[in-house]
Amino acid sequence: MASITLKNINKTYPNGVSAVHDVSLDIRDGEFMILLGPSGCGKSTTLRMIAGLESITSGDLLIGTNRVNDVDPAQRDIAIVFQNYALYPHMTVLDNLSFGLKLRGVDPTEISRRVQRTAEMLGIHPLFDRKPSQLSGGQRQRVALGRALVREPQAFLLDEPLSNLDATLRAAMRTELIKLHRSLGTTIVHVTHDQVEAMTMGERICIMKDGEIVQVGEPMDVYRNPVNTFVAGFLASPPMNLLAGHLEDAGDGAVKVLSGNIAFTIPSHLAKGFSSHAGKPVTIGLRSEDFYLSNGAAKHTVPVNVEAVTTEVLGSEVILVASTGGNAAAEIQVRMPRDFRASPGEKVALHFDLSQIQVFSTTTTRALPRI
Amino acid sequence: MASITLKNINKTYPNGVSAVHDVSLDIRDGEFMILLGPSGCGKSTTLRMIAGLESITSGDLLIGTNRVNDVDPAQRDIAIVFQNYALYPHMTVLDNLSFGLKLRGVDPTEISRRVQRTAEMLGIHPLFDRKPSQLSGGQRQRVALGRALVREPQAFLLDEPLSNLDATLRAAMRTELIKLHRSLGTTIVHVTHDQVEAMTMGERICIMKDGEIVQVGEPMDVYRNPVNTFVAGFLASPPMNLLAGHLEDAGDGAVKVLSGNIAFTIPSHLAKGFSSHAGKPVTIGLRSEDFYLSNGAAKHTVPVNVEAVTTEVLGSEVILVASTGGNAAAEIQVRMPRDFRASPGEKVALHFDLSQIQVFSTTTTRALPRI
Amino acid sequence: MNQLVTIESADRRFGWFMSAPTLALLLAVILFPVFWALFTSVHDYTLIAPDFDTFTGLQNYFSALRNSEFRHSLGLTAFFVFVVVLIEFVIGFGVALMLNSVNRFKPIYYGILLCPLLMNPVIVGLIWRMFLHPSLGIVNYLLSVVSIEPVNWLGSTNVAIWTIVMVDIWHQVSFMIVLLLAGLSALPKEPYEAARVDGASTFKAFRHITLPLMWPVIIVTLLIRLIFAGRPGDLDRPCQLFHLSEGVRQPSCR
Amino acid sequence: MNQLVTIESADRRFGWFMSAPTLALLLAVILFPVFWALFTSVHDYTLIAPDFDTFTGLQNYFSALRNSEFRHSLGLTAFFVFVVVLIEFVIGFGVALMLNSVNRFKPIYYGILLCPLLMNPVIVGLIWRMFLHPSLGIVNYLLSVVSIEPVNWLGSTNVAIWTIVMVDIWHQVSFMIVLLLAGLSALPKEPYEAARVDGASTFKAFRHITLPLMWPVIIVTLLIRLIFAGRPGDLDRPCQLFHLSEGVRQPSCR
Repeated sequence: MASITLKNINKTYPNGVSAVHDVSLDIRDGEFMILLGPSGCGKSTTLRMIAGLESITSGDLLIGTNRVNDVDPAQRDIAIVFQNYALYPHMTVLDNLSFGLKLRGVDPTEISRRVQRTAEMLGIHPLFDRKPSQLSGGQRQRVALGRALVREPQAFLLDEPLSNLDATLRAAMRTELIKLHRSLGTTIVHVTHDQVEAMTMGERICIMKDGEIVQVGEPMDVYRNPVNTFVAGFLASPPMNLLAGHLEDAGDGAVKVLSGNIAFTIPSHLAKGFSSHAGKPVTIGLRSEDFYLSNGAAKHTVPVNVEAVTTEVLGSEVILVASTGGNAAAEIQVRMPRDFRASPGEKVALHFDLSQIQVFSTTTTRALPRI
Repeated sequence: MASITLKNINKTYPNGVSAVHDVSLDIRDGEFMILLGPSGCGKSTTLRMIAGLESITSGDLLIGTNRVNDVDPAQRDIAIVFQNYALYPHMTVLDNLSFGLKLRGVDPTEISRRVQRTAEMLGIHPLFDRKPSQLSGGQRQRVALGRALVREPQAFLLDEPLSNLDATLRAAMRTELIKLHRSLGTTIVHVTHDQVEAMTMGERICIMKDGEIVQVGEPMDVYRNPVNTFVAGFLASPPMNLLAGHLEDAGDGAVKVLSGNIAFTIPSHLAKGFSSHAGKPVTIGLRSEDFYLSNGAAKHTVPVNVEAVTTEVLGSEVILVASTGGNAAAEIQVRMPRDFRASPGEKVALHFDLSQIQVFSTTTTRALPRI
Repeated sequence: MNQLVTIESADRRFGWFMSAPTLALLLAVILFPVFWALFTSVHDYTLIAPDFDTFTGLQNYFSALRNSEFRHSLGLTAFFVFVVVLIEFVIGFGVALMLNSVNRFKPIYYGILLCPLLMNPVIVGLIWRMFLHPSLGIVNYLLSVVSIEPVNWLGSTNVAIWTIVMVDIWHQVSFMIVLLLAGLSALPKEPYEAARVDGASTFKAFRHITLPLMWPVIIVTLLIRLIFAGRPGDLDRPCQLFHLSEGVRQPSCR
Repeated sequence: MNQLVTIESADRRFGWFMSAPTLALLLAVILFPVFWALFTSVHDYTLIAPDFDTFTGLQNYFSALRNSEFRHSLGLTAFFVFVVVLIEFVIGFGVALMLNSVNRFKPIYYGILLCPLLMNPVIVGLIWRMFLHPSLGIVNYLLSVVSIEPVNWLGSTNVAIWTIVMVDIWHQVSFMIVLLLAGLSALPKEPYEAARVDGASTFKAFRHITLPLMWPVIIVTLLIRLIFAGRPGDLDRPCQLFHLSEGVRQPSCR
């Protein structure tokens, strides 16, 4: 087990394309770190640089305390699970699992012991004689994971290993990976574009965009305090409602937020930081779950009157798509209890929990400091 | 616009494999019908038989009032959107859109008018000169949809058209398809394996398994009254918790449900139908959203004491994975409010809304009638 | 992007340095005779006096073109190549289209098609000489059955060229079929389903989908066949022709 | 399942009935001469008395094998085929592996490699006869520069066979390279990355991944080359040999 440290890592391809720009990240020993971002954000390239499959243009990569920029991937003692699993197509499951150990000259009885134990843990021992082409997606995924596990490396790198699985299997593997991490305690770096994976699996999330790190933090911290509109819009489904508006000084340190028909007065104890931005255009962020039907559900609720556009009945809950009206007519998505119904055009009186409001500068897209 | 009627449709391949078995379904004129099921359940084959791309082994297929079993796909006046879009790779977007109309000898000015209108509706008119290989997944999806729309057919068949899109785009297209259906009023048959699509988009859902129809009904009806454990487990995420247990007669028409540490007494007004099954093994179905932390949250709540195994913090809510203890130790997943936290091993006192309990016969897997 | 850069670039550079000398040597060995041929063709060069002080430009080409026998040969070759390749293409595409709709026994068809290609051209020549013998051959016998006058397949100069064309097609058409069939089976299946629902007939689907998608394969196939058919003495024609008929002598085998 | 059954089966049956007669005819035309050759080989058959009442079994084969000249020819052919294909395979695989790690200018390498294949075999024979001329050729001149005695490349029977092997390799090795290179570029890239992280050296990756995955391609390539190299008179050897040296006469071109 080891920590992984990235110091000002850059990756520029020979054709001049910069894939990763000045990335610095401290992954602690034993930590489950998520690299999250849309496709093309450089998260996979970062992982491949850690694995040694891509060269590092500049910066330092440390595994433990050793600089490994120029160390061969075989010597880094890390294992990687690829998105497409990258199993050896001509080898049986047993050979796939033991190949890495054979290459390292591990004693055959030790190989057999480790392979047996790992295969039993993952439930793939009945498949030993099969070729990868005879396995289902989930089984391949397990074999790929097993191949990484038998090596007992210092760190696991996972490159979207769940993205090719169907929803049920993905949810099950998610739980299994969390348990695995808990029992092994090995450092894991997990690349994904799925915010549910990021929120549930990671001890910390590192959100990337266009080759740069946007925000690093614990899942709930990132969820509650996104540094900019990109993070705010990325981290939930339905995403945070972002409305164009502007701030007005309401005196006494309080500010008034205006957007279409919406006009909230934020009291000074919530809005100390906002007041310095009064008079400027802002983007208001309202999470879909912070709306209530009764005004007593939370402190600081303010009324929001909307007009229903459509409702999506999910069974366990209802997503209300509603227009906030006014000139800056925008649609918001609101989570409602499962028995909520509204016909299109119906007026709905909602109450928003003002303590959860996010305000972003429209020019910089960055969150305004609350204090 | 037309209704589509399937009467005892069978599909058997020359090698003897039966893909679809005795399927009867009435799709009403203008209805948005979902065919839902796991892969290999025959839903796509059924759609392809409606389209005329697969022959029908036996049974009758009616579009409107005409039996079309032996009618060429071109003459059925339906349009299909394929999962992989099946765009013509060598044609521009414009040619892809107009090819079907040209083949039917539609007047060129009429073609140009319809293509223009459809493209504007879908926002693909700036892409007219591109080849499919130059488009993103979402753009291809729109072109495929556009190609179906310009034909103005009697019915649209959609073969998992959203499955290749990323989560954000999928959610957006979902809403768009619903709006489209509302404005066109055309019959739509939509094949999917995604229960969110099924719940939110369909006017009715037809759930298939192993080539047979399991249940047909409105989304909330199917959600609340699944006919068997398959439907119960399929229609939500996290799926309904299914626990092995048995029923005992509690006198006065009431029954007692026992499973590990769980012992609910269901009063007679909820359990009229259950009592006839007393003494037999059953599967108890508890939806993850029917658990509450306070006992006043719903009528008929009963206490359930569980031990937390892990929590998945999703931001907007928390999934508590907990063990019900006892001999039949089973894990259940419970939706909790977003500020709920529990450390592994912690005892949690939950309250279950007994009016939502589902009881299935273990032998037949079918739901016991409530009344 | 991940797919494109699979090997660390440092490694790639190292491998490149290692293999560059070998590759360079190889290319030199391969290219030298080719350039030599081009070089000598523009010089007054004989083995007895191999010096290049007399650059003659295109002189050698012109003198060849002035030779009426050469011109006649060239014309015959061009005619032969054009006719053979055209007929082979039409037959080959037709058969490939038919075979493409067959799903079972494909390996058997491939096997049968490859038979002539694998046959020794000497034997091909001999066999067809037997078949086409003016008085004793089976072909003239079959013609006589339907009351057609016997044809002097190999003796008459006018007929002989067509006979050679026919035998060459028999021997080589499979090559065209196999290449075109490979191209056809690689076409995506989905657009055809879309076209069916869009209302395209089989012919329109061929015209608007198969043909445009097959263009690259068609062009490559035609080029390859043109090059091979245009190489006098290559493949098997010279000896096959030689054995077919002493009447049509093959210049490169004289 | 959807992928397999793309055309309605009724349609397929109809298409099958339409094309079956044509296909049957085609296969008959292709196969008849092949079977005819086999048939005549087990009969006492001449064009003058073409009757088959004298079935001779393998008599013709035995009498050929009793002929010492034929046995010598057969032995030489077998030796030639084996040596040529083996050397071509080793060189070809090596070059293909090198070229496979090159990402840029691939079309240029392909083009260069195809040059000899496209060259007229008559010219190949003439050029190498020039190069290998005992006293005037460039090869012996280069050898004399490094003080090696001139070799009689084409005159001595012992040397001539190796000369022919060498020229054939020069002419045909590209074929092997191109086929093997196509096979190599079709290999999946991912297992190599996995193997690198698993700790495989370049050699071990070749031994445990490239070789096993390439087996099918290697076998097909060797078979094709063996068949073509084993067809006396095919491709270009006869005429090339003929033009290389009047000393080694080619039986099929006599």
